[in-house]
Amino acid sequence: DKKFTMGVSIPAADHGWTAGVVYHAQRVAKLLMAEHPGLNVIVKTSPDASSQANALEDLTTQGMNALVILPSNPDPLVNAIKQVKSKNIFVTLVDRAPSNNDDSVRDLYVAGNNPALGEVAGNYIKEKTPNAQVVVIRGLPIPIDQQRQDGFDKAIAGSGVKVLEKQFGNWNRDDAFKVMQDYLTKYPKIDVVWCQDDDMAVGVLQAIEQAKRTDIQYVIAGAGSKDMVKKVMDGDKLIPVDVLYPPAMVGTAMELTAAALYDQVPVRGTYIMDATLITKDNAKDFYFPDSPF
Amino acid sequence: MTAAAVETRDGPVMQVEGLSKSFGPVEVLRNIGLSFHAGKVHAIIGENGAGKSTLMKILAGHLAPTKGTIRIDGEPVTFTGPVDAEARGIVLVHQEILLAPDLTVAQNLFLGRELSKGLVVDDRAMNERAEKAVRDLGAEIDPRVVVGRLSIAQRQLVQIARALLVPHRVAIFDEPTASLTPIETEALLKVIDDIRNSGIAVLYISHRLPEVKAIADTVSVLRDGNLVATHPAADLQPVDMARLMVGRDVSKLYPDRHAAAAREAALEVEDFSVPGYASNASFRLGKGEILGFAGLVGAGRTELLEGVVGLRAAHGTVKLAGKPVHFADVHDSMKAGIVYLSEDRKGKGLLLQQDLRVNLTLASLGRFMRGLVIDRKRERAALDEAIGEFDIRAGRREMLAGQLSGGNQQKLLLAKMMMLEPEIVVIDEPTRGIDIGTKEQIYKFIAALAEAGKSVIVISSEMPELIGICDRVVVMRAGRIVGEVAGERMTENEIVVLATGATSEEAALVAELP
Amino acid sequence: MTDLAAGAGKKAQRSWKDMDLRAVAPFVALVLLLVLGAFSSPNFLSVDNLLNVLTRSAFIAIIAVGATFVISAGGLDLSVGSMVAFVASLMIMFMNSGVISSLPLMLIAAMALAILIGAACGLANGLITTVGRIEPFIATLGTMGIFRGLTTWLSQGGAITLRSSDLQNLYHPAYFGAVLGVPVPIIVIVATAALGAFVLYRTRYGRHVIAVGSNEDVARYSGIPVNRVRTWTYIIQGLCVAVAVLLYVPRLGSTSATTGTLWELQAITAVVVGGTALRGGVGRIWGTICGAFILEIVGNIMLLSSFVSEYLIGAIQGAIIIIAMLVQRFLMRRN
Amino acid sequence: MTDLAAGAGKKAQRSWKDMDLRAVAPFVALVLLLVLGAFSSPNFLSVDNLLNVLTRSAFIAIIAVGATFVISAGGLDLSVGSMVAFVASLMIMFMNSGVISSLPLMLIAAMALAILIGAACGLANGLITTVGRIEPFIATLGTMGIFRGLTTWLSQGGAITLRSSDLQNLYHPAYFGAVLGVPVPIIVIVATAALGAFVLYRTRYGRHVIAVGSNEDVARYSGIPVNRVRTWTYIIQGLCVAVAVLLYVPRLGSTSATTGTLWELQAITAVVVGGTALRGGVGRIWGTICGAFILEIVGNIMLLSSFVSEYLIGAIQGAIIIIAMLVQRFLMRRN
Ligand SMILES: Nc1ncnc2c1ncn2[C@@H]1O[C@H](COP(=O)(O)OP(=O)(O)OP(=O)(O)O)[C@@H](O)[C@H]1O
Ligand SMILES: Nc1ncnc2c1ncn2[C@@H]1O[C@H](COP(=O)(O)OP(=O)(O)OP(=O)(O)O)[C@@H](O)[C@H]1O
Ligand SMILES: [Mg+2]
Ligand SMILES: [Mg+2]
Repeated sequence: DKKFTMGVSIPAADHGWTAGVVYHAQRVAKLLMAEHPGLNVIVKTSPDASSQANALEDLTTQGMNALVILPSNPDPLVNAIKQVKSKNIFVTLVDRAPSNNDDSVRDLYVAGNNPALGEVAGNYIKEKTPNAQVVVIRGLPIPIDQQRQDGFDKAIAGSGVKVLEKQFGNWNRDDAFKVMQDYLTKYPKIDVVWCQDDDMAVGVLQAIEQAKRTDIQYVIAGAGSKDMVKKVMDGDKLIPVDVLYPPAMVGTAMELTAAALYDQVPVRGTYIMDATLITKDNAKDFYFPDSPF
Repeated sequence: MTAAAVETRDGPVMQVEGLSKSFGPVEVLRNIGLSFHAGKVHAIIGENGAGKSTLMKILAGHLAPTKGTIRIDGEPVTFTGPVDAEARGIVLVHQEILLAPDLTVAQNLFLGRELSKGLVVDDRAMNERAEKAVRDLGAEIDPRVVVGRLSIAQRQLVQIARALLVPHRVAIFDEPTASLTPIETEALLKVIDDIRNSGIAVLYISHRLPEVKAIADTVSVLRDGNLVATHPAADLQPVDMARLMVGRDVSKLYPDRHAAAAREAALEVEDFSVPGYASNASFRLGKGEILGFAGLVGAGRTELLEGVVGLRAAHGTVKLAGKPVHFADVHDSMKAGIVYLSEDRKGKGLLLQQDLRVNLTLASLGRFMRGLVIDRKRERAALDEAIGEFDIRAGRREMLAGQLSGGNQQKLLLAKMMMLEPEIVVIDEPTRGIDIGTKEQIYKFIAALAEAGKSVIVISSEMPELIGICDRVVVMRAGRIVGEVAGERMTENEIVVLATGATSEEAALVAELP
Repeated sequence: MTDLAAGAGKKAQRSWKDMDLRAVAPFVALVLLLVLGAFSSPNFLSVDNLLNVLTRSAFIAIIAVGATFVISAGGLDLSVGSMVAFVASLMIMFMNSGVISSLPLMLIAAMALAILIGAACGLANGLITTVGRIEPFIATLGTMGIFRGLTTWLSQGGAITLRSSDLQNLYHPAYFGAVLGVPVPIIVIVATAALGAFVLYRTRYGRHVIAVGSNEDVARYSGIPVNRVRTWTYIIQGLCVAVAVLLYVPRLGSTSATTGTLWELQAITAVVVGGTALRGGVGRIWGTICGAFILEIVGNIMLLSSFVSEYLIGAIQGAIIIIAMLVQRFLMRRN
Repeated sequence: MTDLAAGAGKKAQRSWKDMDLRAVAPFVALVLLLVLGAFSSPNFLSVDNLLNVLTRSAFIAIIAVGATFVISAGGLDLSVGSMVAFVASLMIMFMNSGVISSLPLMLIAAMALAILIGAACGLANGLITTVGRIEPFIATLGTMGIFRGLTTWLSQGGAITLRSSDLQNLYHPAYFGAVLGVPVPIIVIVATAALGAFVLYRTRYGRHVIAVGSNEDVARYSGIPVNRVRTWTYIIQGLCVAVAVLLYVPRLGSTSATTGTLWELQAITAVVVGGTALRGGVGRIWGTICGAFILEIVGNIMLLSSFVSEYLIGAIQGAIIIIAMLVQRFLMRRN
């Protein structure tokens, strides 16, 4: 077996979804190393773009042959990734695409579909509740958030769905709780909440419960955390569906990269995963009770 | 107020034997042996930097001696700290003010020994007792006022009251009267007399030798860390004390001055007010003249002059050599040739954490520039020169200003401001805490300034000093200029009448004080 | 002599008046803000909204009471936010462990544990700054990293969620309940502040806290055990954090590695907006509470009104803090 | 007197020794860390790795030089991290605007603009703290919110990316280039620090900074324009931020609302680890640089070695900061 080193650079586990990414990266790293005795997989987490650029330098120092990177913030990392690629290292980019996402930046692109995450949610609302008044809680002001929002806006464009307001909840339950409380105070009638992320949904649900409001028909979150998937599985009225945005995609990317190293199959191009709508029927396929997320 | 039970024994209450103290390689006390007796006032005198405060700090447990023994009632003791010494009945009133500025007077008096009712501190009782303790010292200070708002003199009184509040057998006063005016001094001396009569051993440090003569039973003299003499006070006159301290005759404290004829005005101040402190003040300072400012504590002298030099918000007319000027800040007045030396040399005069060189040149760095760079060589040369000229006793050049003795700090401050080569010098309390030898030097220096055509304003609470060196004295009371004395009328009696607004008979009593 | 006495009397009066002004300034700011809120949105002055806002300011307000102690004594604690996450994580993990089968007993034990851990974290901060003699800013920046890191490790980066729904239901009223119409968190705020004010203003310890913050040397010469007093302020801070956690856990029933991020800055801001000086020597517990309310209300007004782009909210909040401080300075200078 | 003089000689020596010890402490810590690094990973001591680490410490190191000025003068600036984001965003937007067609000219104009904006931001901080008399902690917390908010608004929540790849190529060497084998950022660090040290130690202004930080009243009574000196420290801080931005933009070619988060804390930590006291009156530029290296090396060692779970990295970093400070205290106490 040939000796290879695969570097995996992912964001630090700073909220539920990224924690899932870390979990799956480590899970797959073990699997791959068991499968290929010559393969060394180094997983590194970084809290922000700048330190992720540092991590790339460090991984290069350690002589990696392939890089799997899920950038915390893609555009600021383009130069650093190009730097890696210029050393003839196989680069797999996961999830977050920079504005120019071509093969000058990476060899392989594996992604969940951010615009689709918004689009699926938007379409669901449009179909289920065509004249709904919706409040939106966004994540942090970074590009993936913008892509999701754009997808959502595209989906509901021209329909009767009306967005009352958008605010940032910072992918944080406490902030989402506050924002939701104030929405509830401000708007006497809200039909649907789109909060983009399962972590924030926790806060949203508590705020609704506390206000004892019955006008809210349902909340759509996203990602597919075990708690929310469980709710969908159990038929929770407020959480009828969840939009999948699987943190496991990093594992897929690592497997594909290993394949590129060992099997010499030409693995190149773009793999986009669906933003599947999790419903009561398919929920059990997406339920991982052992994952931290 | 002196609650300690007094045991009457024949032997001394406290003794030191073979006591030495070194800071690093510098020995500041050498082989001191002294004994202090109950019911006696023992004065310690000596030049600035002689080691008086250091000795007192050792006696009160603030510093540990390098060598030697301290005995209480004949038993050798080692203090673990000031609190330990206090528990054994030794209290010290520090030369510098040690009070928490954010706490009230009463809270400071009882700090670390609060009265309480159950869990709760008993503020009412503390306020009452504090008020009484302060009143016993002849002052009237609201115990609920935050100490940060008091004048230095008031803080000094609070500090004395604080020390006397605990039961004690030995009370040490390190220059308690340095920032007090005659009225408070009188009250304090009475208090000390009472303490003595109740059988307490009192140690007393002062540079005001008549005061020492009046109150002390025994006088010990320190010179350069050595004990040079101990005599009954009755055997010594102030002149003798001065000679012992300085090691030479100090016959004439004040320099000769010849009253000059009408001078052209260097500084004219008209209808000048510093809101909250002084109002409608007008005075005139002639070229080559020394003008005194007298008044009681809180009369607003400091604030008026701080206003004139641009350190405080103020309004009114200021004319320099006849031309109206406006000082937005003190930098402006410095450029115009006026400097002000603060009475608060630790808080406003010197950077205690920096070395002597940095302090000396701070106000006049412009003179030490070589292009963009400060010329440290010239700075060092200036320091050497200043140390010589002002006779600053510094163990070594790299010392921090905070390590100088109080008097030497004053000389350093004087040197610092003179680096600006000013035309007009305002000195606030120039000799507060200064030994008699140095005083003589400072007076000579002030006189020489005037002789050289510079003009000097001296703010002082020591009337003999004002009378001794000034051409005229302006008297302030409660923020207003109430009069001016010169020539024949320049007597303590006259000044006290103006400063207090009292009748001349009352004033005569005060003026007779040491 | 009479002259002197008269002067002293006048001075005392003057100082009382401006003491008042200074202490009153945050309350004036609060009232101004309430008026602004009333104009900006019709919903603002509704009882429900005001109760909501006060209730959710509980965490910051309670933590800030502890911060008032630390700051009055001349210290600083940047670790409180991550301490919240750490204590809450351990508390939930303990409840999930199920070592005690009786639910009420379990709850009580968990609460006691939280208090203990809070105090221990505070003690650690206190010892590092006093015995280790490291500047509080740096020492607590270090422990901030440590607490946050440990929390991330405990939660494996994810969330730690209270599993037993029975326990959750039992605990639920601790945040969502009300006594005589007043939500429990508001009662806890008032109780904590009252206790804090009592300790700071009426007890000997409180006096010593101020003395240490005002001038450490003086305190030492007065026989005050400076290090012990300082260390206790950090322990009090830890206890306040624990109390905040006791309210936090029933609210969402879960914590994550991001719980409490930046709460330290909010708590310090509340303390300073409330009139306590960062240099120490002054402590205003009720001002602090008022400061915490102000911070929360600013956010609330911004959400309720639709004046500003969601992108600009951070900028406006920053600007309002500065303006609030300027108003305070202005009020103080007017004496 | 002769006795005194003799003593003086000896004492002077001693004092130089302990001055040295204090100033040397951070360098000792750095060396210890290098040894630790060498043991923990074979790659650590490679020239490439060390150059990498030094190079990327440039941002914090340069910003921390400014912070040394601010802190020596008794101030504090929490806004630097968000100031980086703000200045970088404006700089990139200007370059994207294409108002100047000649690329080199455009680049020079953009760099000049960044410097100007940095200085202006610093000026704002300075005026708010000095003229507005608001505690620096709170004032700069406010402007931190403002800069961060404005950046979010400018970027409309997304990223701002340098569009012209020609411009990017032209600018690229400013971060990635090297002169005689030494990467440009390292040269910039040394140049900034040397300039900073010159200003702080050799010029009149530097002396004034230290005086203001030691005792404001004394400085004022000595005719030093305290507010002006303080304000200028903030302007210097702004200029240092701008210089860091000049290196940051070619490195990543893009910014977002999260650029520079928590850099302020890192910069302050570097300053303090380097031996400057937060209370003001002391400034150690080279110590600061050393502190910035230490911070970066800690992270690097942790990444290269695989000792610790990545969840614990934050905790270990916190612990190392505390240990570094304890080592310093220990060295200082030994004199
Ligand atoms: N902490 C210290 N380190 C080094 N030298 C010191 C220190 N404290 C005092 N000294 C030196 O010890 C000597 C004695 O100082 P001390 O304060 O006892 O003098 P003093 O007699 O009280 O003078 P003054 O009348 O001016 O108050 C001085 O030379 C002083 O510089
Ligand atoms: N910070 C302050 N706030 C309010 N009042 C003050 C403050 N500082 C001083 N005062 C008061 O202002 C008045 C004048 O001050 P001060 O005692 O310094 O006058 P002075 O004539 O210079 O007296 P001296 O120089 O003899 O101490 C006093 O009543 C004093 O208590
Ligand atoms: Mg003395
Ligand atoms: Mg005065």
